[in-house]
Amino acid sequence: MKLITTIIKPFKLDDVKAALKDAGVQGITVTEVQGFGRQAGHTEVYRGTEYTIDFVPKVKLEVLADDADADRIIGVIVETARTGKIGDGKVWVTDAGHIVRIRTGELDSDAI
Amino acid sequence: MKLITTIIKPFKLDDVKAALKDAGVQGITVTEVQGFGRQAGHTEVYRGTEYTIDFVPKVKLEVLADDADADRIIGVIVETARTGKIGDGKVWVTDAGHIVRIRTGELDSDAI
Amino acid sequence: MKLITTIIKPFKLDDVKAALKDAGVQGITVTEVQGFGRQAGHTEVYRGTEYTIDFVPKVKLEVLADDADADRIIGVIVETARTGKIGDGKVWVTDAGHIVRIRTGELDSDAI
Amino acid sequence: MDTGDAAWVMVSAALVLFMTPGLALFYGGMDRTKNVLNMLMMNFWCLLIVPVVWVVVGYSLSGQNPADFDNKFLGSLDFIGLKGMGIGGEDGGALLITMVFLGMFAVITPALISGAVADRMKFSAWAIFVPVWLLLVFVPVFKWVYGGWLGSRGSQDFAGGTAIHVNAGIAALAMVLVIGKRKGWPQEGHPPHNMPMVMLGTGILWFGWFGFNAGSALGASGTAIQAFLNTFVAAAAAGLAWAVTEKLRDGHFTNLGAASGIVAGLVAITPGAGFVSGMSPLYIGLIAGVVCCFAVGLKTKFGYDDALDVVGVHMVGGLVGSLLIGFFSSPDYFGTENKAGLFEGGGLGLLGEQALANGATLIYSFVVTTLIALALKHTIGIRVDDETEQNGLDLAEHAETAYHGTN
Amino acid sequence: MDTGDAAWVMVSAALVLFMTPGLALFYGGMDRTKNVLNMLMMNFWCLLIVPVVWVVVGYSLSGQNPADFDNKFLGSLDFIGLKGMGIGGEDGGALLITMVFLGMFAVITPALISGAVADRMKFSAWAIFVPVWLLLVFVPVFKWVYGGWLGSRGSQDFAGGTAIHVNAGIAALAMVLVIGKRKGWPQEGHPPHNMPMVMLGTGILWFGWFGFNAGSALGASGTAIQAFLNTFVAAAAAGLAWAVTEKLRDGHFTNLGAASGIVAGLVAITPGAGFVSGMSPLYIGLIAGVVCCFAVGLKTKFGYDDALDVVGVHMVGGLVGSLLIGFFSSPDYFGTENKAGLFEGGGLGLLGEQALANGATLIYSFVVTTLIALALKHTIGIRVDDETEQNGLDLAEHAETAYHGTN
Amino acid sequence: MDTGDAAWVMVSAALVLFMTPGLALFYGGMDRTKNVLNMLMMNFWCLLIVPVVWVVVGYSLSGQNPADFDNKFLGSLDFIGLKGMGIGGEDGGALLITMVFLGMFAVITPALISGAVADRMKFSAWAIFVPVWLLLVFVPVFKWVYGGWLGSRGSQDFAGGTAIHVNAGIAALAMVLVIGKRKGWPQEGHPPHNMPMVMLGTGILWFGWFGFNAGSALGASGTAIQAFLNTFVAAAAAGLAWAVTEKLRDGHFTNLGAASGIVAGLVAITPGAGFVSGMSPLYIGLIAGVVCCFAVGLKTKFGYDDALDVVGVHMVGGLVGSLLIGFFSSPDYFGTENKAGLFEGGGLGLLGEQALANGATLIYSFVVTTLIALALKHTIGIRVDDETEQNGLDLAEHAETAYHGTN
Ligand SMILES: Nc1ncnc2c1ncn2[C@@H]1O[C@H](COP(=O)(O)OP(=O)(O)O)[C@@H](O)[C@H]1O
Ligand SMILES: Nc1ncnc2c1ncn2[C@@H]1O[C@H](COP(=O)(O)OP(=O)(O)O)[C@@H](O)[C@H]1O
Ligand SMILES: Nc1ncnc2c1ncn2[C@@H]1O[C@H](COP(=O)(O)OP(=O)(O)O)[C@@H](O)[C@H]1O
Repeated sequence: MKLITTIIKPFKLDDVKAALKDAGVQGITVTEVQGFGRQAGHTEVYRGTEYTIDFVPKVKLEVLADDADADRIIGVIVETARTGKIGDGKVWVTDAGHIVRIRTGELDSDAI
Repeated sequence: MKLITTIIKPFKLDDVKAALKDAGVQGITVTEVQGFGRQAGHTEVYRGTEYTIDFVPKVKLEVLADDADADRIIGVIVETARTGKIGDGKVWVTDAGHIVRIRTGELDSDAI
Repeated sequence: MKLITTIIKPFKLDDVKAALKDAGVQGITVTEVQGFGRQAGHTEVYRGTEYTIDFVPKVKLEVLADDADADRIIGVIVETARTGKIGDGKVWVTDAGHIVRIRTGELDSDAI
Repeated sequence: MDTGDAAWVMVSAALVLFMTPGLALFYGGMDRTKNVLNMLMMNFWCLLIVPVVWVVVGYSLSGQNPADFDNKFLGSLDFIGLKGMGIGGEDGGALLITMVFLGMFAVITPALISGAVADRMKFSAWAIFVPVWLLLVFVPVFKWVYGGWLGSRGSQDFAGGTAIHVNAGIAALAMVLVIGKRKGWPQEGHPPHNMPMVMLGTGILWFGWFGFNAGSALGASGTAIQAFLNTFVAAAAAGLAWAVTEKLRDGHFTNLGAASGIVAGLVAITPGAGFVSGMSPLYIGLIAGVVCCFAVGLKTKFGYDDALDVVGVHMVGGLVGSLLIGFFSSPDYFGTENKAGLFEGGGLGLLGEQALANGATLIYSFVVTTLIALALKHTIGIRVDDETEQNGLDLAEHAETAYHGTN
Repeated sequence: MDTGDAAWVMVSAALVLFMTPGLALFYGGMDRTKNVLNMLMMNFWCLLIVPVVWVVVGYSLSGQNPADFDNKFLGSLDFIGLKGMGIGGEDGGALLITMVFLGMFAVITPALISGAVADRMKFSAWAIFVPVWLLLVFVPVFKWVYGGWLGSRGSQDFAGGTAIHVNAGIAALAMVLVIGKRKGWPQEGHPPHNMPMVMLGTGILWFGWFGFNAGSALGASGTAIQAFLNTFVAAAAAGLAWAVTEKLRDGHFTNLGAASGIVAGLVAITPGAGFVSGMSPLYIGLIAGVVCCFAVGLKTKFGYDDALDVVGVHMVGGLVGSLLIGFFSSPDYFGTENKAGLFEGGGLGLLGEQALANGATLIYSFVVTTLIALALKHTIGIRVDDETEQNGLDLAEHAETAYHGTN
Repeated sequence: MDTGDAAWVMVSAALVLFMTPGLALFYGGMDRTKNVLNMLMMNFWCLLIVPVVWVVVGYSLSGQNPADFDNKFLGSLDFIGLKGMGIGGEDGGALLITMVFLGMFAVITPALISGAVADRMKFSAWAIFVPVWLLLVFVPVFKWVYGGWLGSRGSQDFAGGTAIHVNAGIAALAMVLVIGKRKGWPQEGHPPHNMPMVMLGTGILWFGWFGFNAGSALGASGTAIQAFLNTFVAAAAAGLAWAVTEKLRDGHFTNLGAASGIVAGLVAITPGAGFVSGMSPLYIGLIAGVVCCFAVGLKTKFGYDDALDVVGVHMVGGLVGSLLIGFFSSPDYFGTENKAGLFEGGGLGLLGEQALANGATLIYSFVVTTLIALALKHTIGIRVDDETEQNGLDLAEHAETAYHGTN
């Protein structure tokens, strides 16, 4: 089983969610995060003092998926989240074992 | 070493934390997340306009554990977090290597 | 490819970020989390009623890195985040595959 | 009506109106994120329904129109819909603005109760409870105390210690006894979700309370000035007393301690605001601050789940202040129709009257409120189901969420 | 100037000033996290620029100085920089404090419009729009209604239903038609980011509105008392009506429904505050609450993106209240120079005048506002670019972020 | 006492009371999440301790009772515990309500200092500092300026520019010099954690300041009206000037710029509120807005860590406004006992007196405040330990957390 993690721009959340739903994904977990990367942060000036805010608001999505579906899902994410501008984010995959659905105790493929 | 991740209902946090403590778990990291899954979101009506909120507030727990303890811990989580209603959440496991306790530099089993 | 995850004290965030930058790390994802561990939580008293807050505010950093860089990066984190007091946090590593940069579609090493 | 008096009573009425949103924030900040809108709505509901009920029938029944001054238990139906009342008369509208001013008190009194039943009361039950309680409890007690049998016997209540705070406080107790405890209480508790909101609410309450107390002189008179001064000093003294008590007992000066003490002092000076002078407000404040600081601990001892301490602050604070009139009341400044307290050369007579008035209020309000609560419980139900309580009332009861982050 | 009157007008002016920050919070809470500071700044901008423009030239042009009472369309330039006006005259400053009081209305009127253009208007365009609109639209309409051709024909507007709410409401419509819809609207929408902030704003607005309406009597008179009472009752009744309408239609009593209804009631009672009595404010409030509750749905039907319902609440509420004067106006109390409404023994005459005054205001304000908006659009631009709209206006337009968590 | 005057002074006193919670929010919003409750509590502490100290002894020592008018340096102990003061006298309570009104100023003056020492001062030290500073610095300076040697020489200070803002501002400087810089300052800085809270605080401050300034006329007189007008115009002009200065210098109109400018303008018009007329408040506001906008940059230049710019806004703003009286003071309206400023046909005499009064205040306040701070430092300690500073003062000092999310 795979855990697909992606960092995207917040305003893309609705689109990506919809696209994943269309692609048959039944569950997602979303976290508000702060990203630091090539996309520059910004400067805020309060009473003449500059504060450099290095971090950019991003959204992290985690999707558990069958091994067979992982590449397809990644494809959907990449396609939908892309704006072509710096800061679009990343996707990556890790192996996840022993997935359990708490409600039923179902395992792995049945649990996602 | 294992990283056990679980998504649960927020009001179960105290119970799960207590159960994990009883089970000998010494550390947990908790994140507020938004879940999307079988459990339907809800509708909010503001001035007659309906807003569909697809996401349900959830809590994510991460627990680093020895390989030997992982299954037991998962069992405890599943048992405590279960209400039997849709939306109880998931547990899954990933391999984690090189765990370091920052304070002491201790490694792996000693670090958790 | 590796995903290095670390839990640190919030006030160390700026230092760790700077040190990682110096070490050549080009991207980080940061999440506000609540930690439970050896570092005791605290008690708040409202109108004479004690509330035990078990959780301590922490910050989670996630860094995607080449396998070759992982140990060095962990070293930098451990060194910079250490105060020597309980609650300094952990670092751990998981394997991450298929890293994609959404903007360009670049893969793995090129994507981080 | 003298323009200065009119200006002062109008300002005071506006200030008292502002107290209810202030109270909503004071309570709402202490509540949890998932229930804050239910708390706000319980208070705003009073702002919606009570003015309507008040002008239609409440004022008339409250017997505050001079034509009803002979009645000792209830007003009449002669002034429903404000019949015959206007600004054209020779009082230039004095009666009308007094009616509005009293209407503001009618709004906030049931709102006070909301803090006790927080986190578990069905909103539909609250929606019905407010007008029913207003007519069956607030209105008669108000009449008894002001121009009714309790007041004419000689008890004193300048701005509503007995009629409002003791009355609402004991009603809160009756309500929580019928509704029962929140799930998990007292083992688990939940710290305030937003303390700055609590402090803002406290600021608004203190600000508005100058209208509540000094406005009750119904004119910009010397009595109003004294009531103003007393409201200033007693609130500060009680806040100080509560904060210092906590510092000695628990080790810290807390914001919630300061806020709670301020409110306790405001409650305690309410009944005597226009009857005491000199350093008396200081003593009343100090006493109320210490007493209420301990009184909020009673709920855990006796096991009634008064969520945000309506009993400990309003009932106890109101009683303390009302009984202390029996000691500090100083008729010198306020006219000899007012009895002197024990320390001001009077005997125990006034204290006895105060005890009687509060006793009667406690009994009547407790009994009738319990009956209303039981009636609700056994008809439409008074408590939300467990799932709603777990997930929070905001969503289930109001289809709203207080804070929306990711958008 | 009588001290009681002076006290009341000063208090009222302060209360109206406080309404603009209240409005900022009311709107800001409804907005999204990423745009809240832009919303606040649009309102605060009115607090900065309007007083300056008002004392320098706006007041003079508004023709509210007695010397300009003969003009029917515009004031004069005789009082620029408050020339010749001081507290030394025999009116003791009455004219001067009236000028300030009216200045507070000048501040809040353009601020009302900000709710419509939320989330997409360039701040530089707003910065210019406010003083230009003030001089080209607010000032003439104000003159027409108060002492100008509309007012002298016999239409009535006690505290600014036509001159302020209808005027700002229709201007809001003109603006959004030129600016266009927010990206994604109406498919996507965004619930309020902070409902307690909305409720606080509502509380401040109601509190301040006592100054707005009862202060418009320009003294602590019986008329002020009646206006005060009407402001109390109509707001509650409208809040109740809106909340109940939603309960019946959508299933819940909501905070935003209560808040919106309160504001709708306050708007609707504004034009008639000093002209109706008895239970009339109750009826006006109930009608306005129901009508506005449905009126806010028009934007989706007709496709104009009035983000925070300035049209549905202020234009519609103002029209409802202004036309209802034609039915409820009761000259008994307010002097025979005021016409009676249909239900008070008058004929249809007053209703006709009300329709005419509002019609003229609607047309003039719509046309001139559209021209201003088009001029801005084709010069400096009126709308932010897509990226700014996506990322939020706070950062791009003000280099500020509303909430900073991790620090 | 005339009812209109009484109404106005009571309202004004209530408004000034409301300013301290407003200030707490203004400062608290600018602070970081982990220190906001400490900031609120520093302000609320003034609300608790000062009224008590004031009625017990502070008022008496301040020499504001007519019986003490001959004293030039300090009052007396004749009025401790308000001895002999009541509403029964022939002034009908005028003296008593003046005492309360001044007490509100006594509350907010030390509260102003809290913004400078934010994020690092031990609360126990603050708890002691407030009453000590009140008696050793505020009270004597207040006497000197009002009825004391500075005032009788001919300097003017209508509502507390010198006695309050310059005094608190220079004291803030003395405090931060003793306490030292926050860890990491100025390399690291921290943007405001909650800007809407700052804007709410600004709104409350402006609203309350009408009481502060126009209330200082101690009656609903023409002077009050002029002070009211000046408070309106100067605040707007200064907010505008600061916002425009930032726009030109940094590229954006910011909320914090608007808010800071408004406060700077309110400070600057305070000393002259009842002495200037016509367009003078506009000029004073514009000048203060620009000057203070640059003055807040001095701290980084000179390296004193005045966290929330008490020196740059209150000391500098107060000085600017106080010295500008020397130019703009117009005795025409305000009685010939007031000197004329340079632009109003007077000579340099008044300017000299203003300089002297402020100079004396600066020196005395700086020296005595430094001594108090040093005494605290070398006894109970004045600064929290590093760990507390790192983790935030809320938890360590007050055992409270401002926001609790997951519950
Ligand atoms: N090496 C990394 N490890 C973890 N997260 C990263 C890494 N690099 C980037 N990110 C995350 O991805 C986001 C976008 O990355 P950025 O470098 O700004 O743009 P792009 O992905 O278009 O190259 C960052 O804000 C951060 O959250
Ligand atoms: N495939 C998935 N990947 C990641 N998280 C998921 C996935 N499916 C569900 N979740 C998380 O688990 C939560 C509960 O899932 P849901 O489908 O609602 O109920 P249940 O787990 O009872 O079947 C979701 O809100 C979401 O946070
Ligand atoms: N077993 C664990 N699994 C996941 N997170 C942990 C674990 N143990 C500790 N943590 C995280 O690390 C933080 C610091 O741990 P703690 O035990 O308090 O101190 P230390 O790391 O110095 O031993 C915790 O607050 C928690 O967020």
